[in-house]
Amino acid sequence: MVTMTYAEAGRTALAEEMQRDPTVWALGEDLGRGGVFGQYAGLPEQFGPVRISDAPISEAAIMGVAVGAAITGTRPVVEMRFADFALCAVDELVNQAAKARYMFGGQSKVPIVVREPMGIWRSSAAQHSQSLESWYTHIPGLVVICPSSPVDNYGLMKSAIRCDDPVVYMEHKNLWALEGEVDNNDPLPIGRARIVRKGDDMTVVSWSATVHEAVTAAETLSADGVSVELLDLRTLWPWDKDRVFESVRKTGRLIVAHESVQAGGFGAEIAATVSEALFGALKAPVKRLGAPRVPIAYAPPLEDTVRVTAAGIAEAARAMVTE
Amino acid sequence: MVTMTYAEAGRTALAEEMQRDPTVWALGEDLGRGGVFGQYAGLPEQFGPVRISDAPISEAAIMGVAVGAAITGTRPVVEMRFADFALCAVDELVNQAAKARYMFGGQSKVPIVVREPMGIWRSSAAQHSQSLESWYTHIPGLVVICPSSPVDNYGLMKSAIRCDDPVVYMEHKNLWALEGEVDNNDPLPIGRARIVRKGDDMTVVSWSATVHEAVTAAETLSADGVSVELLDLRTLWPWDKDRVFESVRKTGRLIVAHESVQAGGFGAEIAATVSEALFGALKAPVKRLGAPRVPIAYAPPLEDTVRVTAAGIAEAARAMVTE
Amino acid sequence: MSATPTPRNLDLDRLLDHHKLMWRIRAFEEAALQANTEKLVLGAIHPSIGQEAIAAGVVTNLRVDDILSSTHRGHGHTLAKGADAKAMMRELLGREGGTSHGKGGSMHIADFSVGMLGANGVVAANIHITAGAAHAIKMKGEDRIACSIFGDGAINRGPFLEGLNWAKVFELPALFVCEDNGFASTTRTASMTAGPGPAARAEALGIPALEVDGNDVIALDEATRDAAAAVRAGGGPRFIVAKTYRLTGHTAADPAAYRPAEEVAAAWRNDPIARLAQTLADAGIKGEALAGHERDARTEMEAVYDDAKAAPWPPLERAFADVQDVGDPRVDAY
Amino acid sequence: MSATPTPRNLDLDRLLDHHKLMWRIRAFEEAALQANTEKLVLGAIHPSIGQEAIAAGVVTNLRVDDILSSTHRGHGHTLAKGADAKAMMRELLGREGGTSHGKGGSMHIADFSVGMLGANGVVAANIHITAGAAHAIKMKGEDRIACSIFGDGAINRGPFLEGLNWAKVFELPALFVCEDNGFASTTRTASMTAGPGPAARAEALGIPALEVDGNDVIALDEATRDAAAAVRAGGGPRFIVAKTYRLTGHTAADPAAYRPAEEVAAAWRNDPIARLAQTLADAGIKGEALAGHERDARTEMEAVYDDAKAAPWPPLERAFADVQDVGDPRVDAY
Ligand SMILES: Cc1ncc(C[n+]2csc(CCOP(=O)(O)OP(=O)(O)O)c2C)c(N)n1
Ligand SMILES: Cc1ncc(C[n+]2csc(CCOP(=O)(O)OP(=O)(O)O)c2C)c(N)n1
Ligand SMILES: [Mg+2]
Ligand SMILES: [Mg+2]
Repeated sequence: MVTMTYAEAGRTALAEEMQRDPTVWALGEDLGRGGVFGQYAGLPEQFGPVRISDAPISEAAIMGVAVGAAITGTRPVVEMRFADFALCAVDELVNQAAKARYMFGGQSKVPIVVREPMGIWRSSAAQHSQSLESWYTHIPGLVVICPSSPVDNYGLMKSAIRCDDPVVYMEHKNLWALEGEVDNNDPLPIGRARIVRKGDDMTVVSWSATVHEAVTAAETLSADGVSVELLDLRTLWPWDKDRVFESVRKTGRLIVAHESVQAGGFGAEIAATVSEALFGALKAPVKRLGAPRVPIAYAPPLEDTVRVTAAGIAEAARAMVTE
Repeated sequence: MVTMTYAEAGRTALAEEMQRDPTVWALGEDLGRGGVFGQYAGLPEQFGPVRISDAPISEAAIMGVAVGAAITGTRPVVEMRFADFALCAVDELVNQAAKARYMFGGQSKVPIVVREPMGIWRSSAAQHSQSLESWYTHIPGLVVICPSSPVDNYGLMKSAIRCDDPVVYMEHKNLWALEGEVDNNDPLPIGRARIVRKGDDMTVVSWSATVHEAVTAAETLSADGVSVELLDLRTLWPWDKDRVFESVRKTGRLIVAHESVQAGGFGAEIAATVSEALFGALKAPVKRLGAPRVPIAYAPPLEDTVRVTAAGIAEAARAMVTE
Repeated sequence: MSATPTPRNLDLDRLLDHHKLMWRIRAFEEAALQANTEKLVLGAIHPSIGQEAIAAGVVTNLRVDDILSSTHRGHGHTLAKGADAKAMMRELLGREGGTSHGKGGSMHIADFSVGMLGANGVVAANIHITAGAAHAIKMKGEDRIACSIFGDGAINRGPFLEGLNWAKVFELPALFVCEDNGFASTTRTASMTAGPGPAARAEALGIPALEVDGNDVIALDEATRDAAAAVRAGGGPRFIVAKTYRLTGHTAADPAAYRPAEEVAAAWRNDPIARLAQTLADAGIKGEALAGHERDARTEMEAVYDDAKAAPWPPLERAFADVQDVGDPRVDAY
Repeated sequence: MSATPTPRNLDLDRLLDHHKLMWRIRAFEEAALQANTEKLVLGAIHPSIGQEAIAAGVVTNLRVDDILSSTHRGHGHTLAKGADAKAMMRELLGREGGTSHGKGGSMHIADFSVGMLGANGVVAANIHITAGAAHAIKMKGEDRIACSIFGDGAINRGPFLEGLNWAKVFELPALFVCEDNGFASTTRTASMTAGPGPAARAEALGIPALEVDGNDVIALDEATRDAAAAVRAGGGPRFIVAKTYRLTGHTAADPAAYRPAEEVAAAWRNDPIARLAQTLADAGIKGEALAGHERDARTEMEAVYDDAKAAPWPPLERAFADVQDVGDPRVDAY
């Protein structure tokens, strides 16, 4: 049982997996100096420049090289720096990494972990703030993970590295410094939601940084006598339908809250699936809380207007129970 | 009132808009010989190599150059050849075209039309068959259009070219040869669904090639006494909530059918929105029919197993009314 | 930068093998075109007819454990790497027993068992993949190399810069071969390519480059032998430009009306197989022996085609197989 | 390829203007760093301190109707193009009255009214945008040119190849300027860049290239004047590499611990402003006059900073404005 930050948790998991498996290596810009967010600090010294490899500013090459290196017997961990820059390497991820195994009839797997730090992070504006997790859920072949805590970042990073499929692994930039206890040394199962708190009146499903808003909302709500069951989805594909269904069967109400744009967001997939599967069991329509369909602005007050907040979640929850 | 093919309709609209506005031009690989699908046939002769411009195999440059040319006073029509290749130009479309107007506080608009021929087309396999329209609906700044008929391809192409926003314009490769009557010379409104047929028992919403499967299904169903109201969405963003809501209020039942992968597909957005907005009015859960989450295979029988067909739509419809 | 292939002492056995192989490639693709005409292949077929010398001259200098990646025009490269023609033809027809169980087809032809890591449907994408394979090879200290073959149209895409820069920065065991057939689909690449061309671009990235007559299998063989040896010896990446001509249309469906008939006729007079046959005849090889190669190749590929036609479709479950382990669509595809 | 800036007859008035401008840029960025320290700028600030000669020497050779696009490190270029320092500082602080109403910030600084079409948060992305602007200019037969300034890290991204190839294929009125400061964030670009470098890469794409001392504003001024004239005359694209050094960290938050102190100290001794001051002093300009430029610049930028601090936030409706006309989020954002 140790306390570490979200960034340390990812780093520790990577280091342990690199010790465990000599074919694991990481590549990305500035990794030799520990990475832009310090998520690789100490690893260059520990593993050397070959296994913690610098890269030119060539996102397409970083991703494409990882694909080639993965089908040639190594397990690359790809650092994209900002999820936004992964848009320079979409062919390599979607047309190559995600499809190679299938197109070639199973002759090879593509075990890569693509780290894409996501989300709004202190006035970074439209090109450094995006959350595009829903895109990857739509692509056959990809696994999508969005951890919200140190313990999950530790356990899921390990699972992602051991996974033989291409995994899009999205850490939230605003969580790097978040501290928490990491109480196990084992990989966590991919595709299993975490029950953050139990409740009876309604279910809230969230992931990544928004989970923390939902926690605050749930606390406020319980003070008002509204008992919320909060699920942290953790993995978007595959997602834990069983736990979500089980919870909604019990509460009859569901709010899905996420930072990304609501239109075409993954909340729609959850809402559509639950609305169909649990039609009869719903006491109220499934409610989605996501960002309006606008880019992220630079000025803090404008940035704040598009955030999904604890207050917004609590308000929607109250409206739902009093419907 | 003339009869033309889907390809001719797009070509005619482009030619007329180019005559109307000297700042309209098109760029893409092989356009000088009429384009790979003949969708530009005759235009090089009519407008010359400057306005119907060849391009190197450089999708990123084609898209990025269009952005620069658009903010410098021209209206480029970008040919991506296959929607799959647009994945080589995602930064240019999503980080640049879609965000420039906003990031720069409205100092410029980015009037480009990005043609992305989409969909399954005779054994083209995983890298030449994708339908990623839902991705673009998730990106603030983008307009998304998926015409299903010659008349719509004509009218919507005109509107797309006159639109000051970046428009992702997805023609379906399987419809190029489809003939139909084009009975107007005016642009069609973007964001308006087309009522393909009226009905009372259920609403079917579809777009692009799948609309034709839905038509067949509706005919079969009416023979069985199930009256289907079929809406061709035509525009995915903005989408015609009014018409869809109006129809579902009347029928109480909704099936959304599309060729693209169901998980994270735009059908989820429609299902989630309708399930929330019309909760009380629904007689049955909203049903989505999309592709399973697998890449498109090459062998025809495997390709066929992932298609959303008339038979599949009819079967789902029957199940829904007899629920 | 241009190789002078003469004087040279001919290794007749090797040249005869090249002649056999080139005929096998041509016969394979003629059968594939036949399959296209008979609508047994619905997807695009990109023949390499007229470019067989590159497959023979380049790929036969790779060992079976060396890695090769190719383009949409990859049948010849794949056969030359040692893939089974029967399995390849079944793949083109989308049948069970195909190299990829009929899931990839012509544009994604691959045989990992002989180090052929795939043709690619995205121009230039295989450059990154090859750099990555070479990166893994060097990292693991293996004694093999990775080779990427791509067209002259690919040199205008970002991966050409990013992949070659990567290979040189990390001094990888990578051999890059540009098949310069003068066209990118219907476009003359010269019209859309700035500057002196592929070799100059490679050299500006620090990679030694050589231009070779791509219809002269002997010149290619020698150039590749030397380049591959340098790469194998740890000398970092090398680059070869093979000048050739695409005798057919871009695809089986392309009449190539954008080329004057005289140009094509002249190119036929430079048919690499005929040129090699002439060299062999001049060296005293009997016309009968050479004709035998053609006959044998046609006989083989007719049988290969018949086998594919008779082969069953893949079982439908295959549509859901080999997607992913976690989140396997056979468990839940929706 | 290296420019020899001497002997030259100095245009003292012009040099004095450069000196003023370089001090305005430095004072602006020092104020911006101050704002960062005071947490009034939360987003990343990339100072160009030590690189001011490029802004002055290159951008002052552009006319107001010429087009410029820049990188994340674009304050100097934008000031040199004629943008209003007040509006720029308000933008950095995310205030109303900012060049982009506070919606873009430092990394997206832009002023279309003076032909500054934007800094860009994506390395090398502005190369395509500039090629496109030049394409439109040529298509419309306008008498102006487009200039793109980018860093040495940008030359390893695909757009460098694709954009320069495009500009040369279409013989566009485009001027490309590479600010070679030796670093890409914490990485020495030499360690991740293969081959002889930016100029050789441009020439391999058929674009005449010139290497200039980027801390010598006189050499830059002359080189750019000639290159811009050639581009203006319809001579097609030109390329300039300006060798310089980033005196600060990559961002305001970067202590740049990865560089030896001596290296930085040596670079300070090559401070382009001090060098120009020395030249002017040698030419007989009074130290008082030069000191006045610094004083005036600091006074101006302190006022500019005070103005920005006092400026209001943008009204919240702005978050929903200028997204799109069709599907306007002010009508329906969900
Ligand atoms: C990124 C991308 N853009 C466009 C295409 C469509 N396409 C397929 S082959 C081809 C021409 C390629 O020319 P070249 O690289 O010279 O190879 P060749 O066909 O001549 O062998 C094009 C444009 C593609 N497959 N991928
Ligand atoms: C495509 C992309 N990759 C990575 C980054 C992160 N990044 C911002 S600036 C920078 C270094 C750029 O170096 P250079 O081009 O030399 O410009 P300089 O910072 O030296 O002015 C990097 C890697 C980015 N903005 N865009
Ligand atoms: Mg070619
Ligand atoms: Mg730099």
